[in-house]
Amino acid sequence: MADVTTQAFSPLDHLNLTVGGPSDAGVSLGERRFVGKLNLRVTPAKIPPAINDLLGGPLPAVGQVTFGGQVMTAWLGPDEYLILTEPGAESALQAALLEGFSGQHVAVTDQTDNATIIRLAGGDARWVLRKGIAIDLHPRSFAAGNCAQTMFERAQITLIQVDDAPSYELIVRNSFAPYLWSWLADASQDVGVRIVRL
Amino acid sequence: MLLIDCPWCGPRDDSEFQYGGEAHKRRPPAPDQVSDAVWADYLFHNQNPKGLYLERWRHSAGCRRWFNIARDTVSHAVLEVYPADALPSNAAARAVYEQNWRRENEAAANAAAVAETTEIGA
Amino acid sequence: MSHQPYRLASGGHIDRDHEIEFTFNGRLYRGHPGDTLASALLANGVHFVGRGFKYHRPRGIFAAGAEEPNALIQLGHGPRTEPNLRATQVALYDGLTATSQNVWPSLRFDLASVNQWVSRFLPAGFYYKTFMWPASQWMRYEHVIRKAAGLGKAPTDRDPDRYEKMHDHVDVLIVGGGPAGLAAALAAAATGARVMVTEAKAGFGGHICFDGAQQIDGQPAAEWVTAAVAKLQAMPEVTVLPRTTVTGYYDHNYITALERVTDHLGNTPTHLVRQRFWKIRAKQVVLATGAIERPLVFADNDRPGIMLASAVREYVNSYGVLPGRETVIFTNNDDAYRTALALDDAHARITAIVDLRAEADAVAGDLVAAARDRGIKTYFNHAIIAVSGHRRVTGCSIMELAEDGTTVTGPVTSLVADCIAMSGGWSPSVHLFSQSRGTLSWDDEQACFIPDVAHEATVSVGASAGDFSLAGALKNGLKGGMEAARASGAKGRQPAAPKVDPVTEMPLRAIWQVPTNAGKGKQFVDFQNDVTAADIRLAAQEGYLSVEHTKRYTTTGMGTDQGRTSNVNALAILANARDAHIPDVGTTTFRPPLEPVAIGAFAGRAVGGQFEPVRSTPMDPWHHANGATFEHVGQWMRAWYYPRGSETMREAVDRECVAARTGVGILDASTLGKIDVKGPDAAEFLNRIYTNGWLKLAVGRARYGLMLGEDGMVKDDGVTVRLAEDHFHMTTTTGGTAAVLDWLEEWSQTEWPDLQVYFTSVTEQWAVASICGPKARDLLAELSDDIDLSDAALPFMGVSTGTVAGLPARVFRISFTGELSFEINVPSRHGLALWTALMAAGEKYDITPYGTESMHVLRAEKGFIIVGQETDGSVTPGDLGMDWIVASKKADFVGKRSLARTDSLRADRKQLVGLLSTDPEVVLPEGAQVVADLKPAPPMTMLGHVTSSYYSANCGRSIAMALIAGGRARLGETVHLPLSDGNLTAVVTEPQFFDPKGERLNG
Amino acid sequence: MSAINRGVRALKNSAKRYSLAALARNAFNGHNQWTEAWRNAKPREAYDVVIIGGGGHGLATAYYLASVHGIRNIAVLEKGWIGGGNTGRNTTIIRSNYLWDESAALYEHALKLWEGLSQDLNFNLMFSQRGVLTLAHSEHEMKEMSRRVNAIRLNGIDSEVLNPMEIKALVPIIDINPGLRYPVMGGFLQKRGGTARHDAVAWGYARAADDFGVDIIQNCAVTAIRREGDQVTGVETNQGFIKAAKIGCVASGHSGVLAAMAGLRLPIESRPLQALVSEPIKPVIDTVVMSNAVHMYISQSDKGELVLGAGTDAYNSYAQRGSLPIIEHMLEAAVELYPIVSRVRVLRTWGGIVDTCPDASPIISKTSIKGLYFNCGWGTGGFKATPGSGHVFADLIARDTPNAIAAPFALSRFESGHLIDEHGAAGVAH
Repeated sequence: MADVTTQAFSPLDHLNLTVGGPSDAGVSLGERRFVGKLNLRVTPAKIPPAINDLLGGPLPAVGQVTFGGQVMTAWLGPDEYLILTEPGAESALQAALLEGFSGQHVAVTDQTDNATIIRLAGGDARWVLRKGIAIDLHPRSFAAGNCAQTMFERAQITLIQVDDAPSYELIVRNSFAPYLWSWLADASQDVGVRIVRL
Repeated sequence: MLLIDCPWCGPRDDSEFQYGGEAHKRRPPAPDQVSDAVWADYLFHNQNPKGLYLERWRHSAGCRRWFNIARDTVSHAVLEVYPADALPSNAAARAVYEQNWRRENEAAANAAAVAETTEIGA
Repeated sequence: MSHQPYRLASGGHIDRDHEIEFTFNGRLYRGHPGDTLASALLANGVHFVGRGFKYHRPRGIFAAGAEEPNALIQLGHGPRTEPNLRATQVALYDGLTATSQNVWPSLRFDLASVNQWVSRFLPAGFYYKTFMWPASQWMRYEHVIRKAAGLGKAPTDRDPDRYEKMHDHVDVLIVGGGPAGLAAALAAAATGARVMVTEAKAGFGGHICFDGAQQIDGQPAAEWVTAAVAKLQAMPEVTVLPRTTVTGYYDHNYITALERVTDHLGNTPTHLVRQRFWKIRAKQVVLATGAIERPLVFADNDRPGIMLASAVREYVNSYGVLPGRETVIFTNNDDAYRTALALDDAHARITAIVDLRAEADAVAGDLVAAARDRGIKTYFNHAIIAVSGHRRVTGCSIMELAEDGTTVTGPVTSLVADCIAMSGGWSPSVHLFSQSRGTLSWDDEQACFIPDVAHEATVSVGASAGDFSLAGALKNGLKGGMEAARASGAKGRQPAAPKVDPVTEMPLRAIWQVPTNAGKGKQFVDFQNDVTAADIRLAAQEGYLSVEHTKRYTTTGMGTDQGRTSNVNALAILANARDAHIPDVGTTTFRPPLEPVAIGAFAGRAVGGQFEPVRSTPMDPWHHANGATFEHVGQWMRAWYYPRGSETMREAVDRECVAARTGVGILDASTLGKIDVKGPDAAEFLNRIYTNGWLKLAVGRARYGLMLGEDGMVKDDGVTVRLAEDHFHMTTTTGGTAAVLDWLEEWSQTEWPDLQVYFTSVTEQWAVASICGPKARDLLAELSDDIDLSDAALPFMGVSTGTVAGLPARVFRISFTGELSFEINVPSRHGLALWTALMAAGEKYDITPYGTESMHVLRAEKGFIIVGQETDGSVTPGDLGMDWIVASKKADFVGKRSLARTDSLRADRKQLVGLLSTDPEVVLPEGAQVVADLKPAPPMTMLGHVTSSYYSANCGRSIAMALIAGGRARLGETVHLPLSDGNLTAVVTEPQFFDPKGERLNG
Repeated sequence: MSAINRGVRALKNSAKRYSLAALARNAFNGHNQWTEAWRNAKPREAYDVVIIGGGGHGLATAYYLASVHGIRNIAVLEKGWIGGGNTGRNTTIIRSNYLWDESAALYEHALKLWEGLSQDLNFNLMFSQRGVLTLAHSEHEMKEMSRRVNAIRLNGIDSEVLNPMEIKALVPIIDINPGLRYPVMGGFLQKRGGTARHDAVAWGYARAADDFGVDIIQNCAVTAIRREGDQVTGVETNQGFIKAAKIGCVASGHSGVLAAMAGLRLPIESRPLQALVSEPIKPVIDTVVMSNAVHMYISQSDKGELVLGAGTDAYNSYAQRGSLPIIEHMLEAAVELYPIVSRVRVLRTWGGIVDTCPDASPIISKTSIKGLYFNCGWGTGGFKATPGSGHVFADLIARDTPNAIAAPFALSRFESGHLIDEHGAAGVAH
């Protein structure tokens, strides 16, 4: 029988990336591997308290992310959310959520393996992102705790600003991940890029 | 590039959206009961005004929701963005709706009239 | 600097401490950092730099900026060469090389210059009247014309430089860094608004930097500019972009701008892009784009040495270059007197000023008075009627204007000049305003078009609004900037306007075509396209009266300068020819880009590997490592077949197909679309979307479904599994994935919002390996001990969950080959591990990986369709012989009504049939057209075409499917397939070729 | 196909005829003998036929009504300047290599008329049969191409398949590296296809129609279509009422507006179609090359400009301008396929408004109103059809019944479902 944990590959594994780069690089680029991802579809008016407990608070408002302990929840649409968990915690949370909703019309779909998370961080991260993203990333419009679904050139992404470094997480369908990574690495040449392991 | 104010995600470039053509267009509730002409109306005949148009858009790169907008096809000005299942509240947009042959409460009457008069083609 | 004979001893913004070398037409020259190629050439006494497009007359440097029509050069060589650059915009760097273009063999001895002697045969529109005899010869004429046309040459290699895009959002975008633009920026920035200010040139300040000794707030104007720019640059919410041209003004204040990042550097640093293409969404726009000086239309006004008066002044004051040693100034307005004063300040000789205005109409102006005070000779009410000199102007003849200004009179006076500085007044740069769909109005007094009603949230200030005074530019710039900031939501008080001494200027005299009695000289209007006043009058004479007709017939305004210097003159001469008022003739619409932009800049990073994503599956590394050949399927690259050794495609596919039916084959099916469908009404929803029934499907069972468009045509197909009462796992075709999800969402949100159902894409959540063949069950049993694979527990169209190779898996017993087969779904991170485990365990069964080609063959053997191959948007289920899947008893489903239209019921519709080639070894070409009656030559009546065709090793012969008119009624008939290299024949059959009873599904 | 009735040649015996003698005469007298190409007519009270729309199709209709059918009492009403709509805004490509029999017949009819049209009209339209090459970039496109080429050939239309090496020989600037995202796998060439000078087509038809007495009335906007019962009686215009027994509507981009005036509904949506030209450069590409997969087509004009076209924008508009991404994607594709164009500069972009039909095929049809005819819905492909469109539409108006070529394009097909789906033929996706 195969060992499940060692036989897991991310789409970026095949790029043979080497960790490192200049210490004064304007941005760092890394992958957050196998973060649990649950897509939640529910009418937000009907949230049982148990769900708030699981997510560490109420569901996020439009364009917002909430942080609840080991769980981060991002608003995707009027009845759609993306819940990020520690790797491996998604199945238990999925079951707990379904139980918490107890028969309500909801969908909790495991998308952990559907998408890849690339983190771009550093003083020039916004500059690099603006090369491929059309939405306004100025702190007055988009700050830590904000999220948006949008296009990064040819790839559809969910963008989350995690902190004021600023650090961004770009969630992209697996088969677009190598494209997005290469694009970001190329677009970072003018400010310098360091590849990191997260 | 049009700037379209998605009711959920806020203003985004038109390239993030899918166009859905005429709004307030209803599928005949009993397709089997309508004539070929009425069915052709439903399938192919859209309003194509030079001026204010009530149309559907979907924020395909964002929240994936359908909604309606009232947009001038000449100036490209967007007068109103409103939900897919609502009517416009802007007066000019409302007037356009009222003049629409496909508007729900006239659909049936129109259907009969169209079936009679659309002896077109050779 | 003895090397640069026309360089003044002082003055200008050049770096005099460094001298750099460049070559033009192979000759070495010297200039300074801060020069343009044009200023450096002029410093070396080089005026004659090119030839006219049509007549190949000598042409010189004409302007000092973007409006230059003449001095187009080919820059550099090799892969970085660039054609059609204006020498006036090319920053000089060490080692720059440039050549004249469209001349042969050389600039001085250009053979095509004979055109100027036969020019009487080449009036406007002559192409349309000739080259028609004999009719067959046009292509030969055209070949010669094409060789003569064109300007510079494209590189012959790939562009080594890179480009990028940059998105930005600002409250106020200010276009233009002259006095009005800087004032606007200062006012807007003071409110805290997000402000961007762009300037096309390297330096800010616009004309105030070269207009001469002016003071702003008691300090020299240039110092005010430096301080203003420094202040703006220090503000965190302000972006200051020099060398950046706003090129496009699109809907809803969407603006594009081109920043030239490294063009002015000789060596491009590899980590930087050459140009950056900005895409800016602005809440408010302030246009401070200045104005362009108009030439005067007089005889032989195209000779090298004849320049715009403001350009002469700019070369003197900004570059310390003297365009000529003896200058005649020819003007209809006061501004040209600034040039006289600048030349006088530089101790240059001014032969005379020739002013079209009467002395009485001009003398009250401050500038005219200043010139008079300095003793500069001025001929009022005079016109230049002829010029001398061919490759360089040597002088001119002037005469007095008659009363009404349309003829000349009196004696001829000859003036010596190696430079004529002309000014026909100023045209505001309204191009961007016009692009934004603002309307223009005609200002009779200033004889120019000015912005009228804005279409976007935009305001024009300064010279671009027709406000030519410095005081006005500063005052209205501040006001415009402030109002724009407030309109964008910012708050603040408007700063006080800087103090400027007023200058009294007198009105110009609009004489659009300068009269002459000499008769012969060409009076050029559009210098780049060689359009003369006579051409425009001829167009009007021939009825091309609309300005657009005139423009297209004569080509005026259609050069690379888009008629910057010619449009108003052309319009005025057309108006005169039509006896109409200028605004009634209209103006042409300006289209983006404002200035030519490299195609590479529009492409940005989307070149090479970043042009379009290549999507691949989790198993892709294995396919590559094992020699697979790949096929393009939309954005995906899928393993096509796996040749072993020296196998041909046919040999590999034959082997794979046989293995799949005799042992076990394995296919990477991960690209199939997968949609999670969840909700109490999920079954009802599917029942409406698919043609067949879904309400009674048992949990844990799968069903094949066919989806139609509302037009009744087949849209997609796939197997859908019922995971729970309210939960389905839908699969779609690889190509249809996104469209089907959109389709479901659309029906759900807009037509049936009452149905409670959610859709979530899980296409890439699951990696899928499909194993098939008589040994498939044995293989799977090796790797799974918690899934009961018996027919009873997991029957055909059954579903089970468990582990395979220790990996969490969903196993679907469904088949696209007709063999016993299992689709094993695992989380995609484990896809490669699953595949590897199956390959290892399958070794003893001689497991054979097969690609998409074998998949196609295997399904064709069974007569299964592929959407997009057997269908093309015009095929109904009935056409495919799939009436069995259309539940006609259902009250409704999407597309049902269209199946009842008269055309859908035609008996002679194209129907899917099998075709067996008469020669079983011959594979009918896919796409071959089928005819019943073979004729010796086309045309022939076609019945339809071959949709799929393969050699089937399992059948031992070739097989094919075809869509043929009335095909079901033709079973057994022999048909013909006429091809370009011979004809084939085939017999029409049922479209099933292997195991027609489906007995192999159970292995 | 039988010989086409090209009608009486225009300006045959006219002093206005362009000839070598006329050229020489004018060269030596200052070009003062050239007369108006067409009269700028004022509307008369009544006409036998009023054509609404002074583009290439409308002017051609008038010309063939006059030259083939002998109907001379015709007015062409143009709300702006003739040829100012899509005639003057397209990428001038001419070809007839269509998939379906109905389309092939129509476009081949047009192509045969193009051949010799300069002589018919005594106006050099610069019709240049430099060949139109359509590329295939995937295994699937290669199969589609095979189907198309066989159909074209069996319809008696020229078409030949080229492999990448042959394509490279024909188009030296193309990149045939098989590693491209969309590699050039093959293509098919219609040698008789090519380009023509678009403005000249309008001017040439106008001048020739004028020679037969047709009134060409510019700046004449139709504001209403009048009828009595189910018979048209004339049109209201900004220059007054004009009586007419027959009205042909040929107003590409505005057909829906005209239909609404008559109380009709057309299955048409008006969309912007964008194109651009580069600065002129010395010849680098002789053939017209189209590419479906990457949504772009390219040719080089006689003036040296690269002419590039893309698909339509996705939304309805009458603004003659489109969105930037269409242009960006087209130029990305241009660099991908023709790497040397990266440093060539875009001179001018523009948009036209095209009538798009659900099946990407035109409408040439009578209507439920007697005497009212529509010729519209040409989408992105109208220019190439100009002579054929005018020829069959004139025939329909003159005889009040469609000929075999026009018949399949009647409005009735949207009820019956007998569509002629040519989405694949546009060269670019709609």
